[in-house]
Amino acid sequence: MIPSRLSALAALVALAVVPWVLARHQLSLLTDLLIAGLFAMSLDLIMGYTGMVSFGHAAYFGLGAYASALVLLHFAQPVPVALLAGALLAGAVAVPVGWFSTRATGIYFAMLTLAFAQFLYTVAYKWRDLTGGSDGIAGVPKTPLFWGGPSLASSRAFYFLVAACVVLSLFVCRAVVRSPFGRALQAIRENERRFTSLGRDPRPFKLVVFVIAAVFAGLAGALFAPFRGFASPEVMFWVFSGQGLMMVIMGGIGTLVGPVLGAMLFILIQEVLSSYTEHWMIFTGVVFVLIVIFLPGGLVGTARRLGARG
Amino acid sequence: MTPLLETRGPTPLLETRGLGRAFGALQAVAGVSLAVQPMELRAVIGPNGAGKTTLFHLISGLLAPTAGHVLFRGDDVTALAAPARCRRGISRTFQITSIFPELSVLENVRIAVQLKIGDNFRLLGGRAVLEASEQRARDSLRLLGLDDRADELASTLPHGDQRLLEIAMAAAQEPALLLLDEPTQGLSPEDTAATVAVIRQVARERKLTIILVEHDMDVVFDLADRISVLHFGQLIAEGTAAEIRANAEVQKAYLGGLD
Amino acid sequence: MRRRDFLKVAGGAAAGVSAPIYLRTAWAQGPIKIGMPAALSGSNAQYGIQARRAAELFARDIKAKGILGRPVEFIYEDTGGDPATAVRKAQKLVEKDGVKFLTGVVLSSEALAVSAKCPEWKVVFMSTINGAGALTAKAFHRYFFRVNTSGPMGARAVSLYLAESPMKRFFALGSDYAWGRDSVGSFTTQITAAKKEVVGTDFPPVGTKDFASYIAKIRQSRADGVYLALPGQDATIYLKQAHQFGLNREVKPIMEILELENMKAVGDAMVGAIGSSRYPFTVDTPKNRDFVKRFHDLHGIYPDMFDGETYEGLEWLAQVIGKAGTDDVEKVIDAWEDSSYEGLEGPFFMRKCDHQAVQPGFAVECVKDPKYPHPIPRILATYPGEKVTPKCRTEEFS
Amino acid sequence: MANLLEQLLNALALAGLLFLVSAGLSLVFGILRVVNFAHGVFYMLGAYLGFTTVALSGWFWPALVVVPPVVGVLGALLESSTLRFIYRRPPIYQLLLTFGLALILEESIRVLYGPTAKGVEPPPLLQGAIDLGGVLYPRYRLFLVVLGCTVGVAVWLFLSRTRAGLVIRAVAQNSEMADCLGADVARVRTLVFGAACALAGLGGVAAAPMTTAYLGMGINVIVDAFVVVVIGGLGSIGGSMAGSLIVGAAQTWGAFYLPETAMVIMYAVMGAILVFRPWGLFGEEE
Repeated sequence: MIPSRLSALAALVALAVVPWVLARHQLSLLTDLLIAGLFAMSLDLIMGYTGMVSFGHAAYFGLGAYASALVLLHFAQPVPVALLAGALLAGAVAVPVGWFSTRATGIYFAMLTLAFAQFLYTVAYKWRDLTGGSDGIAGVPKTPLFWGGPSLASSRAFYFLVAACVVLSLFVCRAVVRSPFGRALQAIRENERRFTSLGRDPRPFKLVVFVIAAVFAGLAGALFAPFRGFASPEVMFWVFSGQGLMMVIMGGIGTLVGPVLGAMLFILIQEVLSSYTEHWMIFTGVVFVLIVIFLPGGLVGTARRLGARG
Repeated sequence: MTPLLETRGPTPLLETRGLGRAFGALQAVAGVSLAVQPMELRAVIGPNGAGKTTLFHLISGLLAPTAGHVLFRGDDVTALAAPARCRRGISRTFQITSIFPELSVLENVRIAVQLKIGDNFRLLGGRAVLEASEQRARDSLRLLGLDDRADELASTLPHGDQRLLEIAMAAAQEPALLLLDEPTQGLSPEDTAATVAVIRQVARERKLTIILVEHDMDVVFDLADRISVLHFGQLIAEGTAAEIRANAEVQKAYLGGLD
Repeated sequence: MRRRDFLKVAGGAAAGVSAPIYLRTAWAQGPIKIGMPAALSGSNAQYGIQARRAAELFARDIKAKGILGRPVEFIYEDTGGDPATAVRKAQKLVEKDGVKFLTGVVLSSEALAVSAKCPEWKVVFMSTINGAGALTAKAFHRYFFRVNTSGPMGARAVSLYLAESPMKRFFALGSDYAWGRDSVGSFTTQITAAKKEVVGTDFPPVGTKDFASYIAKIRQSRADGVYLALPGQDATIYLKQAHQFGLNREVKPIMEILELENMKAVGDAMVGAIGSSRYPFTVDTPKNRDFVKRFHDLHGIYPDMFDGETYEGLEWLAQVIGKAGTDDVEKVIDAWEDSSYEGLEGPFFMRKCDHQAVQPGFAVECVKDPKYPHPIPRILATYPGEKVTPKCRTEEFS
Repeated sequence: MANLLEQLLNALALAGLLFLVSAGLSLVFGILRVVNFAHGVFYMLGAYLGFTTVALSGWFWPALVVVPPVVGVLGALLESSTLRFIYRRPPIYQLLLTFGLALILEESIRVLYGPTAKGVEPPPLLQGAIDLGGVLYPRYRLFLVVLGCTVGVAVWLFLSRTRAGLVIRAVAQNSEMADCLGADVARVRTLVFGAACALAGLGGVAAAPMTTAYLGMGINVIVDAFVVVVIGGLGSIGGSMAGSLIVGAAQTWGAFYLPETAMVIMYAVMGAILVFRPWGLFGEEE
């Protein structure tokens, strides 16, 4: 327990000082990694803790991004308002989708979430007046933290906003998975039939966690839009959902912090390799396959197992 | 729950009336009427495929019947799904061990308690719920003799202990009625004897009513107050151990049913 | 080192041993860096690769003299055709590599996202590929320049040609995304203005692999020609299938852009298709003949549209930096506005009002020529820049 | 009338192609309990190898015979060198492993063949269109209809009339049956995986003259194939047939009658079916 507290503290300190250590582009990259990490972490709530594999999680990231982009562009509200809008829209849409999708389990659940996500993608793609269609919405501004408050335009300021959101989300998610509710989720993951026979219908639990995961994915998307300055349908595409699953597995399923690291690793591999070869996907694929075969717990799971041993 | 009925004499804790379940053309359970009194230990026996597990599914609510009714404490619970029946006081174990393999032994039992006592949608905090349920879980583990393995992963327990763990989960829910589906299946003779002792102790200490499906006749005759015999989905006999032993039809069914 | 074609002026490593000392001092100033966040993987990779091919040739050509006596360094980054990655890569090029000029962006969604960031970064974004009309209209800003023919300009060239053809009825088939819909929109406006009829319109999704339903509709519409705004792979599949249905003989394919890429993949089934070309490599000017030869010597193939357009952009940019006498972004922009350039296929002029390069437009036909291993574009008509360029900051024509 | 005939043939030709891909996907799920994301890449590989065979031999027909076994062997090799080690893990690991394999294979094909699509000419016998009572219809598409039906019947005969087929069906219907196969499980898995890849390869060869061989065709088709098998019910060959027909019809008729819905019609159909039958038309509750 103590080493993990220590490493958490070290990570916090590191997050706080890196803006003065890293070069500007590295700080932007780190901001990007943290946003992707938040997305992967939210996916871990349903995938790692409840055993529900969603193939449509990108849709909620995308909803958050669009809501945030529209709020910032058309109403010029402070960034936190956009974040709230993004998270709420994602959560609200997840309610009906989750209600239908949780009727099925396993691969059928995955396909239902995929179907709904593709539907949402198509709406974003086709509703050109609102979303700009395939071109998306560009020129999303970084408004201040609140009116008259500190500007978020600098990469350092925005980094701190993102880091704060990610750390806070991580704490909230940790509290959720350790709460009576979170414990119930893990029991559902382990044995849904047993869970039912112990006196509760698993569906409401699944629905609630599905919505919570969507809210955090929406928050990640809502941070993405002002950070990158745009929202486009690509962020809702199923390929991004699939990448999210890869991030979770690489980092360590069911560890929350693992998927954040997994997302970082995933993007860093791409970032570094794609400067040297356009065939970087081969290497990403190989690294991923090796991790799946040889490190079943992902980075964090493996590290913990080694730590427990030695 | 329904004190009105008690004035008319002893209400059975569980009653089934003409209970039946068909899978397509196959009548797995047909017209079964049972009455189990409070504190009774009832065994249900029958050859393979007699419909015992299906009967359990019908009583616990995992399957909906195609005919008949289930009454619990005099109330008709036929329309209730499994979770609701569990909350009313029917807990069960499964023929094929059904636990939460990658959770600790303690957590397996604790979850059983938590799901029974509620407040399951507490998303943050909930320390009180966790502590209260943990206390009850530890009691149950102690009762079943598993307290020294509380922190191990359930999947790492030997088979016999996993069977016990399942009983611990059900018992921790402090049900009125406990359904045990072949609790000694696959156990060595020593483990079987120990399990029989534990079941008897649980029944006594927790004042439980138990229905037991069992293949091992020694266990059945040792434990059961009364025995019901199923054959091809129908109830062909009911009575005490001695009565069942003497029943010609039962003997025929068993001789004909087994190879 | 594949990605970083470090080109050093006369004193560079390759030529270097015997180079006089005074030329080496030129290094001290450091290279002029051009960043290319291009789609080199993914389904639009062929366009990013075209841009890179052009840059490779340009790098070789300018090696001898450099720009302002400084070496030119190209830095290629793969975006995979994803706008989020494109912005990240562009930001890396700007913040880490100190690039002042970005080009080679492939998709219009990528271009719009990257372009929106350029005023903040204070770098020039030179489009040599992106067709979206909005880039020089609604989304226009001082740091954006478009050297290439835009989508509306291509549609304009085709429409001008069709206005004089005997064909009267047209079906319009555009891919269901911004470029496809915009192209069909401007085609419809202009063909209607020419007193001809668009008898049907459809928007198949990007990545459609079976066009049979659309082919049936086009046949039933009894159109004389079908206007196609389909991206490379979709166009290839459509043309193949229409050929198998025997439709190409009945309804003439009219392509928004007629690319070599399609001609190579479709082969003889494409002969007879007409359309606009942003740069047909068969254009007969001395400068182009020389370019095609140099290109073929280097890459062993004939240049496609974006090979030509990107080369022109780079050459023009070098010329403008030379004119400005500095690579300072603001001064380069000032020097570029209202400047002229002799392109491969004719005169170019950079309008100050929306930074759209005014340049000739072409209507071409796909023909067979025994001299080439694949069908080639034959020029049917050439239109002067004024006729094919829209009114300033609009997508409309006078 | 002629229009209806054409619509029907269009749906059938597409369904034929989809069946060749989805049958293997469904079979692999039935036997191995693996959702094989790399399946589409084997289809793509089939198309490219078909191109190579045609280019080398100058003939189309040999490609139909030569390519599927080659793709099948490659698939079997991949199964026995990667998937074999992780069957005990939760299904998501196998799915994502095949996702990684798909990335590697797809990019390898790009390295070998470059980004430009490769056109494949149909054999002379199947070039051009024939007049079917007022409908000018491509001979090659008629061939696809015939091929789809032939393979469908062949697979069905194999599964219902041969011993090996019966074993496979038994395992597909009841995963616990796999244990009854004893030591042969590993071999059965490898063979089934290889056979499924060979079917996908056959689909790729057959698709090449219609769509050309192009990068992205694997990803493009795998999503369709997933929808097909999910609609039909995972593990059910009859379900794959039904699913192929439904998706083929939805895509071609949707594009014709409801063109604005072309992007989602397939998902809408799948969603509607799953909402009412969460385990697909012919699937069984897990």
